[in-house]
Amino acid sequence: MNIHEYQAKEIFAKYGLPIPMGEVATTPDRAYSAARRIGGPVVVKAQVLVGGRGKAGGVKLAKTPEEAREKANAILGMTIKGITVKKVLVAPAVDIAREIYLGMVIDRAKKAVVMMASAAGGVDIEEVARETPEKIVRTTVDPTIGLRDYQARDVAYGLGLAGNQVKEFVQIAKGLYQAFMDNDASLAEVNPLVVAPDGKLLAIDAKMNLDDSGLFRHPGLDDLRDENEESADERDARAAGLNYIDLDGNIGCLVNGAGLAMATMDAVKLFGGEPANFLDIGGGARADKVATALRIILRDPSVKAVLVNIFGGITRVDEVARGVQIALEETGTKVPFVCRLVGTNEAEGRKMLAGANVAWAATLSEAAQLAARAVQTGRAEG
Amino acid sequence: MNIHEYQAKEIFAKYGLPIPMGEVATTPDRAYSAARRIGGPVVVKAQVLVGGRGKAGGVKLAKTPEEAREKANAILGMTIKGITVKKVLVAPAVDIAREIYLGMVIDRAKKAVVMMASAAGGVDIEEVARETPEKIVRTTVDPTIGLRDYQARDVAYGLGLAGNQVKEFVQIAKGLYQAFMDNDASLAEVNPLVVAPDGKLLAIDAKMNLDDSGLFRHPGLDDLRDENEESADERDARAAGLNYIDLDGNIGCLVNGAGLAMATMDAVKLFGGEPANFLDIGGGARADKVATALRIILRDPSVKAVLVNIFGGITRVDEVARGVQIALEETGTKVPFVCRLVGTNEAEGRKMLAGANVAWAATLSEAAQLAARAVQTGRAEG
Amino acid sequence: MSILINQATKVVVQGITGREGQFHTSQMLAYGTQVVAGMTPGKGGQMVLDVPVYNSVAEAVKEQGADTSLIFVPAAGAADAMLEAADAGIQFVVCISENVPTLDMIEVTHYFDRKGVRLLGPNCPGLISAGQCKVGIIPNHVATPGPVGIVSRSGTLTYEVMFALSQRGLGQSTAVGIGGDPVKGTNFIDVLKLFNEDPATEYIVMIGEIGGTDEERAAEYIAANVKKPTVGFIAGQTAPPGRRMGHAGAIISGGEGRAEDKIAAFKKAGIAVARHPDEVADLVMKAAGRS
Amino acid sequence: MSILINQATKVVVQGITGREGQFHTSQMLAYGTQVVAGMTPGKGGQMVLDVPVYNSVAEAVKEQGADTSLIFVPAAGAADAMLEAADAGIQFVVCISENVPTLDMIEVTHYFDRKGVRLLGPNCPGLISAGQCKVGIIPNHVATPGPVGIVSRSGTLTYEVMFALSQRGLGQSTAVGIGGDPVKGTNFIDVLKLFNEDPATEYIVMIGEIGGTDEERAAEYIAANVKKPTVGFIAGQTAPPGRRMGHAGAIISGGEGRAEDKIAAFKKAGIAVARHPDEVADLVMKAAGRS
Repeated sequence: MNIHEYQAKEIFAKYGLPIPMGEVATTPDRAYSAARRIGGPVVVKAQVLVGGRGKAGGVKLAKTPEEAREKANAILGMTIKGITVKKVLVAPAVDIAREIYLGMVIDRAKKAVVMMASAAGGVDIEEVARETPEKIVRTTVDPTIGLRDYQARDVAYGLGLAGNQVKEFVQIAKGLYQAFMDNDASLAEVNPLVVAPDGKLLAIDAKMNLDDSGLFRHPGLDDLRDENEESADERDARAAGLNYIDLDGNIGCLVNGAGLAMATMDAVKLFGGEPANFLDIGGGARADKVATALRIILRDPSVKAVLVNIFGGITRVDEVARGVQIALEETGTKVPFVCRLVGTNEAEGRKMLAGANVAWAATLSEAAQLAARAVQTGRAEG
Repeated sequence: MNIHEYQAKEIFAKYGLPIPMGEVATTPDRAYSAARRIGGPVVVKAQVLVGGRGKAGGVKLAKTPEEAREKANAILGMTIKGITVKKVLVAPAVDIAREIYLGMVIDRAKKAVVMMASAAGGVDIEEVARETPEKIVRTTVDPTIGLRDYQARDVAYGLGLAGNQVKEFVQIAKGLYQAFMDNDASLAEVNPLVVAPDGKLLAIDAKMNLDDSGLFRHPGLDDLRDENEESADERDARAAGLNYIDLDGNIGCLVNGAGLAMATMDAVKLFGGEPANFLDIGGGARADKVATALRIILRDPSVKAVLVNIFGGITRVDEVARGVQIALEETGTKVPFVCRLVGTNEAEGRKMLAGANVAWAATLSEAAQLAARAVQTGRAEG
Repeated sequence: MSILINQATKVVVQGITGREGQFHTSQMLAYGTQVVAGMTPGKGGQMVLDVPVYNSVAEAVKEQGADTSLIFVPAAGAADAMLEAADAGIQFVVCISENVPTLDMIEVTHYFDRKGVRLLGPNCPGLISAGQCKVGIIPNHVATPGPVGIVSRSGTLTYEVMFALSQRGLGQSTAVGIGGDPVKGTNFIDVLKLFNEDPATEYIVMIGEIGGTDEERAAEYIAANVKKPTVGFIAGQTAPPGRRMGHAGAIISGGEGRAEDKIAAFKKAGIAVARHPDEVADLVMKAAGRS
Repeated sequence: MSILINQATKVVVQGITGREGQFHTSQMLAYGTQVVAGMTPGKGGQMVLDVPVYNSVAEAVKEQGADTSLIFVPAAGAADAMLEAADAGIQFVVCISENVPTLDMIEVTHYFDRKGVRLLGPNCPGLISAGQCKVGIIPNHVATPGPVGIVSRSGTLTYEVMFALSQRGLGQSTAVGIGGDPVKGTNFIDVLKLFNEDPATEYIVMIGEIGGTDEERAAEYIAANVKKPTVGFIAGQTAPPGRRMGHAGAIISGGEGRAEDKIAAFKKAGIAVARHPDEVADLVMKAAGRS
């Protein structure tokens, strides 16, 4: 789960990071009064959970409260990578002598948290990694002893910091690490961490992604979820315990297992179709969950065919078939269905759908081909 | 540093331990009103930092508030192992079906925290260890992963707990462990942890010792120190950064280094004297610290001789000699001094005290003998 | 022959009294696996499918000589269950539980490394040494004994490939599902090493997916060390970046983890790359000179 | 010969720019110890007594080949300093700092064990291989080369005994102060093993004190393994129970750690027990057939 800049800033501030705190505004007038309260020049920043908002015009400097209102007016309601901006953060503008990148991530190979920093801050770390990897300083955190002062110091020296800045950096790095650990984060980032003209360090942007699997032990964090950033379909699917992601194609996919679901999408594409979604019903799904999943798929008017691909292990084919049956009956849909159902209770499942208007496939590749054809013909054949 | 039962209970309660909370009273009337507020029978318990208060009559059951006043009146002001009782805890009396011991300690050999529990609770764990060691269940905590549920469960089964009691015990054990870790404890103990007639677990006593070396990172805990439990000399010595312990003898000892200070006391005793104190001035002590130490020693009217034993390394003999000189001049004491000063700047130190009325010894055993004789003769000779 | 488990393997099932634990225990028993004990705190003394249940893994080890553990416990208790197994002297732990927090897995995997205990998973289907032993949830009917070693990040996709292989008469030595989480006990390379040394494994199938760079490192390992013909497949070629595709580990982020990079790494290492699951079986057939 | 340190030992002093660090560096240099580097964060580039100072231990290792570290930093930073040294590739760390929290030492000692790095201390005077090398704060003048290995929980008491031995013409191979804290890196047995194997050590002196049961275990070890004549001393025979006698570890509590039990254990193990420090030297003389 990703959270907004202003939310991440509130968390980081609790861990002692030096953050010039701003205010969130949902209307230009509120941006105006926030800027008045802050005093001096401010930055108006779109709060959206996608990258590249700066390039998209979602971050603007405003010298006066009036200007803050204008900029907020321009930013609120704009669309960045498909997401409508509903909130802006109005934050004090800060003079910048130097920009640093500081981030904590999970290193899968080392099975550890890694702290990454770069003297080239303010730009995308991926870009730095690609173009000037020597500018990135890393240190791996031993989980048994946590991030230690000496590690943070070494990184600070590696960034060319000196004197009191080293001490400030150590405090910031340790605070960020603790914020990461205490909140089950998968990413915690300050980019840029700026050196102000007076030499002090300030965190003027903040990003935090949370490990969905860890949310259960942080009940408060779940409230930070911005449901506006999900599609209605994704929200409903999540509520039903389904792994669902909206895509732009026209073949709805219902699959058990994440890997098989991806392979199904890939096969659809390979054989000329376009997947309309990723959908993993998980293991051992019952009929009602399957029916819910199909209702969500069929809500999308661009869906011209549905491919049900089940390799039954824990998941029982007859349960899936019953879910398909329920969905077909309830929705009365005319969209053609292609079913590929093998495994546990396969015979019972097939029997259950014997009368239904579905095409049958023996293999995934066959199913993908039939689905692509069904989009063309509007009929389920096979 | 040891803290009182009521203080330990306040800490443990924060960690979720099921503690029937009482009130502290410093007068019989307050004990009466505390008992009224609590309602029902109460226990009136002396709050002193020494063991064996129960046997000494410092713990009494009171069925009514009036009785609580009476018992408090009896307990307040009584002396237990030399300590005057100034506070009592008035706590709800609890019906007991079973008593369990639960404690966390440092295991020096394993370099780890060890959880100890015993089905024979309510009595001294040392006694259990001596007489029925098979009744003690232990589990060592791996510091890299902390106390885990399965360890606490195994201990619970080992105590013969079952069903929901196991779950309660796991929560209590983990809470106690966390209290231990978060507060730099050296001991955290619930004795007894009782099983009430309804089967629920309740912690009705609490004990906690804190690691003095960890206090710097828990500024709040230092406020829990009960200065009434130290002698005035010990309090002043602590303030001066001296390791000082009052004893019953008549030869005051001033030594550098804890081991040498103990060996000096031992030698005094071996050669017929009685040490009046343990005093380690630490490494590299300056003259003023030495003078302060001697002032504290000389305050004790039972001191009939002073033995200064310095093996100078970081500690400079001339600084010590200067401290002795200052103390002799300031106090104008008639108590005979025996000095044994060797090591760094020894010659300068001897010169400094050349005119003073002190006896010189070459070795510790000689010094101890001279001191013992000085007590007898009232003069420093050697 | 096989890797990791065989007829001698003695399994304790942690969480045996739950619905999943009980069902899969019955499946494993049906497959011939020696499930010697179950463990559920507070249920000690019960029997489940004639298997004795204990309150702790330590008891299961002591009383029944269990050497391998299979874990079906909810995510919140999974880390504790894994650590208990390692602490009790179990040598191989297979964790099926999904949604285990990544920070828990960092702690657990480091502990296992220190103890020298092997962990498979979490969020994995376990493994099967065809015809000998199954520890996990791979459907019994998809496996047939033979020369193909399979290692995969995905469950159902593995079944799919095993099924396709079996239908073509290509049996498996051992099929290992390493799981879809970003931080896990056993990685591709760990299994590849074992297959490389296993005389019963003649061909290797490696099924990866988007996210991380495990496949890239595995490809390098294969190029340097493995002579056995290897067929690869990568799921998620059509996945959009920045979205977690079901598995916690299946996400393209920070320009890392793209299917195209993994496929290129496979090709560079001389691994035959299938475009869809059925083709995996076709390519193994080809490598075996049977197509 | 000697144990742990010798002429080849290359020392980095952590906290060299402090008053204590600087003073003892001068003493070590005077003794002939190769102090190759100092380390104080933020002071990198300076020179102290002609010794180059670095910002990190890693740099000191890289630039000067330091293999041993000596730590003089305040208690609050001591754990970090020890871990930094171990992490930087130092093989032997001597920590003089006192008042290090016990829970820090639990974390640190476990980390050292995992890394295979030896730690002496904290709250110890360090060690001296007479005539060869000193790492710590033992006064230079008390040591003379010879056949007696000394291991002790106390600083000044060790100097006292070394002085008495030297005065009687009995030199020392190595004198090791293990420190007075309850949880520490090196215990009696660790040093006894080294002395037992060191051909230059003919006699062993072990100086214990009240608190814990280290002396009891050491006595058992000696009874089972050590043939070299051993003399013991226990400080604190007159200490009252329940009071911490200066050293954090010197406390009789829970019926454990009494001097009388330790003395009895020594006697049972055939260790000659001295009644006061001077007598230690007398008893070694006797063992050497020189009294």
